[in-house]
Amino acid sequence: MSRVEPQIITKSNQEVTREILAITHTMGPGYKKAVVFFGLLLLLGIIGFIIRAVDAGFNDFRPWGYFMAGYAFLLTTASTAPLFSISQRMVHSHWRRPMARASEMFGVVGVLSTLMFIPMIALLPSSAGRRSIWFEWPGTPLYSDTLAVVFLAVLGIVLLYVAALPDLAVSRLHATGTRRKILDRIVIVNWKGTERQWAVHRASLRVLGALYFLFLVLVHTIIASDFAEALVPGWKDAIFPAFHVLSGFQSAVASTVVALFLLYKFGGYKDYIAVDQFWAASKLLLPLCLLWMYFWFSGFIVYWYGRQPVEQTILRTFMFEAYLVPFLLGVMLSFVVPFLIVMWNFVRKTILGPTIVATLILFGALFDRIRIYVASFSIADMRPDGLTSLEPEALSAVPRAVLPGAPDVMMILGTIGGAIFLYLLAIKLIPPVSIWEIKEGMLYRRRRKYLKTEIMVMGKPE
Amino acid sequence: MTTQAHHAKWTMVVDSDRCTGCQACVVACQAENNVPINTADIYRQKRVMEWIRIERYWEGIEEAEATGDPSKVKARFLPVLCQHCENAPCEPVCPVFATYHNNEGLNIQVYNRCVGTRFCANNCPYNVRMFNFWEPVWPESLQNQLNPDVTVRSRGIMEKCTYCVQRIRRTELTAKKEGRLPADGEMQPACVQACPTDALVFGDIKDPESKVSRKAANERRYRLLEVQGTEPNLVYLKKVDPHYVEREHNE
Amino acid sequence: MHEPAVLRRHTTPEIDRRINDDLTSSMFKTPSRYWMLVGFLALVTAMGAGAAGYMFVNGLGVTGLNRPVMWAFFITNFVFWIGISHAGVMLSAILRLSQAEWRRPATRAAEVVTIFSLLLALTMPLMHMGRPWRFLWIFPWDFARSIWPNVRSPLVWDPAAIGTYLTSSILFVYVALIPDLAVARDRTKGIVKAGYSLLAMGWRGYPMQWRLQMIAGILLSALILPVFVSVHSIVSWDFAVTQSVEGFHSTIFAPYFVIGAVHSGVSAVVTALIIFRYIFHWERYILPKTIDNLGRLLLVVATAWFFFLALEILFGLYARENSELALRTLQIFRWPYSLLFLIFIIAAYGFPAPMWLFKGVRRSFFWMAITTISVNIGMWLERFLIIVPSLARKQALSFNWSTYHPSVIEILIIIGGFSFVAMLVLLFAKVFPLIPIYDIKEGEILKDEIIIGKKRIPAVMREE
Amino acid sequence: MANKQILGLFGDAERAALATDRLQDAGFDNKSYQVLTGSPYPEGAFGEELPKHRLYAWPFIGAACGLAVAILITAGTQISYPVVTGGKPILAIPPIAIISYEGTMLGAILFTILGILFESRLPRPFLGLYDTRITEGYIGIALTCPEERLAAADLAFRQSGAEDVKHEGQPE
Repeated sequence: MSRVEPQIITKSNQEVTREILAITHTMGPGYKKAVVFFGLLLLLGIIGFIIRAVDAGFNDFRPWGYFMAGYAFLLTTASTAPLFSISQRMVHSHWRRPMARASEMFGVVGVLSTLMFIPMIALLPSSAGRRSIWFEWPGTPLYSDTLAVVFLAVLGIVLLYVAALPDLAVSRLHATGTRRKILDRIVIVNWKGTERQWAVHRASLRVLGALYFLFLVLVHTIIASDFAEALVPGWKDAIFPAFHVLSGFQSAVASTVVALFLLYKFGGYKDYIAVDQFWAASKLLLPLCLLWMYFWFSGFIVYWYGRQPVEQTILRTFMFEAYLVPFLLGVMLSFVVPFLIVMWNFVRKTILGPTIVATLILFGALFDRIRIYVASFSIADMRPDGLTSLEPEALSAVPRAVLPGAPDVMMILGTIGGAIFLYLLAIKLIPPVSIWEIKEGMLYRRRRKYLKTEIMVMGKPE
Repeated sequence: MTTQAHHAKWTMVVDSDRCTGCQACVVACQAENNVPINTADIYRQKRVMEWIRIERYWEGIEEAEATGDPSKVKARFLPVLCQHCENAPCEPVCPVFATYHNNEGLNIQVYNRCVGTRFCANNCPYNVRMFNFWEPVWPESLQNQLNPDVTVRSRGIMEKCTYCVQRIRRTELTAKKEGRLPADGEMQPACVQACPTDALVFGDIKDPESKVSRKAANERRYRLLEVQGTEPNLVYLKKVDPHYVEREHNE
Repeated sequence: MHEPAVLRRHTTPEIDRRINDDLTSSMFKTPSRYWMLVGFLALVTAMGAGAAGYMFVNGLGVTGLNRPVMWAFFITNFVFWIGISHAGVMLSAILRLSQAEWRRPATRAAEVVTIFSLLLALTMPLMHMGRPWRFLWIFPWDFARSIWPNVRSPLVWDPAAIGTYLTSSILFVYVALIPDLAVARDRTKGIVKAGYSLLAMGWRGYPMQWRLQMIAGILLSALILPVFVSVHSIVSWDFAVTQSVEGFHSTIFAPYFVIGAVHSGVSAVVTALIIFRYIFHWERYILPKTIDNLGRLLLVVATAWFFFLALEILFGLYARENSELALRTLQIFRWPYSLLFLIFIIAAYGFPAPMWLFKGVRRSFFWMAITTISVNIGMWLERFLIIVPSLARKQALSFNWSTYHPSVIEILIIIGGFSFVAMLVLLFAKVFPLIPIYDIKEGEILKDEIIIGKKRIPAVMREE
Repeated sequence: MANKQILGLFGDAERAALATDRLQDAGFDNKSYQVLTGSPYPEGAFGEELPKHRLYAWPFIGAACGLAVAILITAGTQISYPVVTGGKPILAIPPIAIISYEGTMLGAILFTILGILFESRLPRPFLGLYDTRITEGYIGIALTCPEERLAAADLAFRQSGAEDVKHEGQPE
């Protein structure tokens, strides 16, 4: 086995700062082309949205299944991505340093997902007469969900801001022109880097991280239950929200890896990103793939074993009849293929291998979300008029699969394009590789001679 | 002869409108199938062994309390025995195949094979599987009444209604000896035989002319806990409420 | 302050000898309180065994089981001990894989707790069976008559999973024990030495052997973790596939049981470590830092577990079926289950989790012992409250609803089980080192310091 | 000329490392001796070169065997004993999957253990030249060489500060 030496940056602190800021502050032609391309995709999505809105209106949620799937995909990937840096910071891992910012940067996509949630407010029916986790509380799930979604987005941006504050303060001093103006406006704290400031910074990152974690789990739970489970009569499945969260974790690592690869390959941060990050992240992807299968199977075996008609209908709808194709694609791309690739250490120890796996996982997540949300949205509201009594206990028949129309495809593409567009804009304002974390990491690594060999020594501050 | 190829599908119909709750079926079953004696102690331990039991429910208690008229309270009787489900939940959970489904629609219990995990009892929604917590004993006076056609079960194993499979086999053999098919109604489990009001009817549902087929086609038909999807081979007929029309008018 | 190129002290024979002395003291210098404890435990175990024998002779009638509460104390205890057994190997595997330095003193104790609690857990289904002398029928052994077990039954998955887990955790412990057996071999004489020599299999300790030992730790950890997850999932499916019992038939059971097992198991390991520290005077090895880290881990695990508990109850009530409502009413509001439920919630989460937020608690051996014991009281009740009320309110046919009172026999057997495990673990400590000696020595070798500014920061050497 | 063993015991790691240098200077290659330690040292600390091992192949072989056996048992017993239970198919896949999973893991783990023992050449019936002080923190260098070169090895050991040098056949 060949060893990967932990990456050591031999540059001085000033060099690191200068270099990273220089890359952040210049916009190459490739970058501009990408911005225009993904901006156009976003535009395409908006057009698709308008077509659908004119065509179908907002009275019935059924035509909006693919739009919802797009939203859920954003929630699963972009909104969950910051968890990666939160959790790794919590366990003080050193390898996370160059990729922490790449994952927090996804916080800006919160803007898009909040915007996408606005039509949902009109679409989502109240919980009266519905079996849901709200037990027909007045005002639910509308206000509760909106509040949670908006709060999460705000929290994501605040987290990014706080985490990037030391870098932004440095960046401001080096910036010129419009960037300088913007930075002057947003860097409201007089950051000097005193010991006290650093202590507050560390503590607030910890608190914000824990809050974000808790809220993210909450939002996953209520979105999964209100926009999927509650819409399908007879679908009583306690593991589904947990599965939703778990596939979110998987996609969070995957989207961070993909973003990191793009930064490495096209962003110019080759000196700061090494195979370490990909190797370690793929070690996380391996158990996450297994857990994906485990959570799915745990739900499946319980439904499969009994012969209750309610459960058999759910299985046939979501997995084995109506939505068989997206289901199989989801299983293949979220578990089978990634697992078979990432189980080999020599693949994990490359940059390309983990990236390919991560890309597959993102596609798998997309198909999985389409399967779940399109299927759930395709079922008509079966509550009796007047909402005085409960909806029926079970789905009477397996619904037909809803295939995407042109506006649906446009909306999905627009969602993905829009997310990348926002991300691209953000990386020119905020350094996508965290300067302070890299510098901090440089402090803790030493190479020492030990008897007849050389060895890596890593500081483990309490 | 054609007896080999023919597989009956044994079914019972329970007409709850006719049931008076007299418990004759319970006693008949007890005697026929060597079910241990239920003493007061056993009742207190909640380990009653009854292959068929009459579940008694009270109806109209709220109404009686509201009006102060105790005559509004009605006793409702529901005879419950093994439903011989097509998709019996008890069967797949048995680790040793001590219970399985045969091609006549019967849910078979193999006493010799049973190891007593009681998983089947958990997974039976109707609670009709009995466990021998104690070694069964009969008083001296009853020892000679035990049915020689039925095994006496030892402690530590499950048992339950068999639709009197010993009688089914005996009837089949008699008919085969005489070179004919068993006639409808020729085969009767003990409970059916003992029922004074004909509330229980037993027969082959595959035979469209049989009494059981005709009764099962009744519009009052329902099956117990249908939402479980167990597909029981036992059909209930709803109670006809004589006060139903009257109440409708009053409201 | 200038940092020299080499800044570390090597271990010396003095350090190693001290480590050997300390860690083999449980084997060669047994304190009298040890024997008092073992004697007491043996007495209690014998009592439990007597009760089990009485039940074996007279049948399950001597328990409080009834219809429909066909499963109760034994199965509760089975799930509980399977849960405890999960911490052990899981803890040591995860900590090995994540190369956490503070794992070193804790791993073997955790694994040993695993093995013995698994052994006890295995006896529980036997106690529970109506005809335990026929348990072999669950395995495919009857070639002569070609009668096979029913692989569709979760009760066949169980022995497959538990058998795999037990076999692999015993081997896992054994492989990691070989270098320490060599220490025991080198410190003993005569017939005892012969025994240890046999077990140590001629270990010499050359680089390739050490290297393989290190790889074995990682590789086996990686292989055992998936087994560990599957075992408790399969145990949970004993319940979850039961479509007729609403309280069991929940899709979340597998991960919920697993995380619950980790919760109670890690707590049990913490309790055990604190007790060992007291009995064998391991103040130098089981440090406040060790249990502090375990406390942090517990806080995360407990909160995750609480999330699953909330999901389980929320989505149980979700459909608002009458029988489900009746079950939850019994479980939460009806005497005596209401009291048990209250104790359960407080003991398993309400009391310990907020306590663990404080560093002072996490670093206090006394409080950690109290909180972790509390967790296990709560987690035992959790299993009881899942099993008994669910069966007592099975389905809507309310004529059969029942309740359950344990008999003295059952209680004695349960108590006997607890002391059986404790006794076995203590006896293990008499024969084998309970703290991995070579692992502690390796920790000493890899320990280093770096200097940043004016501060000395502990550091470790990293091989990979 | 028969090969003989010699064992040098060192009180600290530096001297042991020095001794390996001296041995190499004296013309012993690093395959002729083994450094015996009571705890694992970082790889290459004594300039040793570890031989290749195939441990990583073992779990895969074991997994394949375990999977095959498990599928054979589960599928085989179901087919050869076609009893209907609960309306489930005779050849039910999910139970096969569960048991095969356990079988696979069991096979993999058993083979890994066998692999570890095999690759570390355990069990070893005779301990050979050894000293109990090794587990007490001393570092031993066990050298196998032709009898006439023993003196050179002994010298190298003693020059590097060995606490003790043991020869094969020498009384305890």
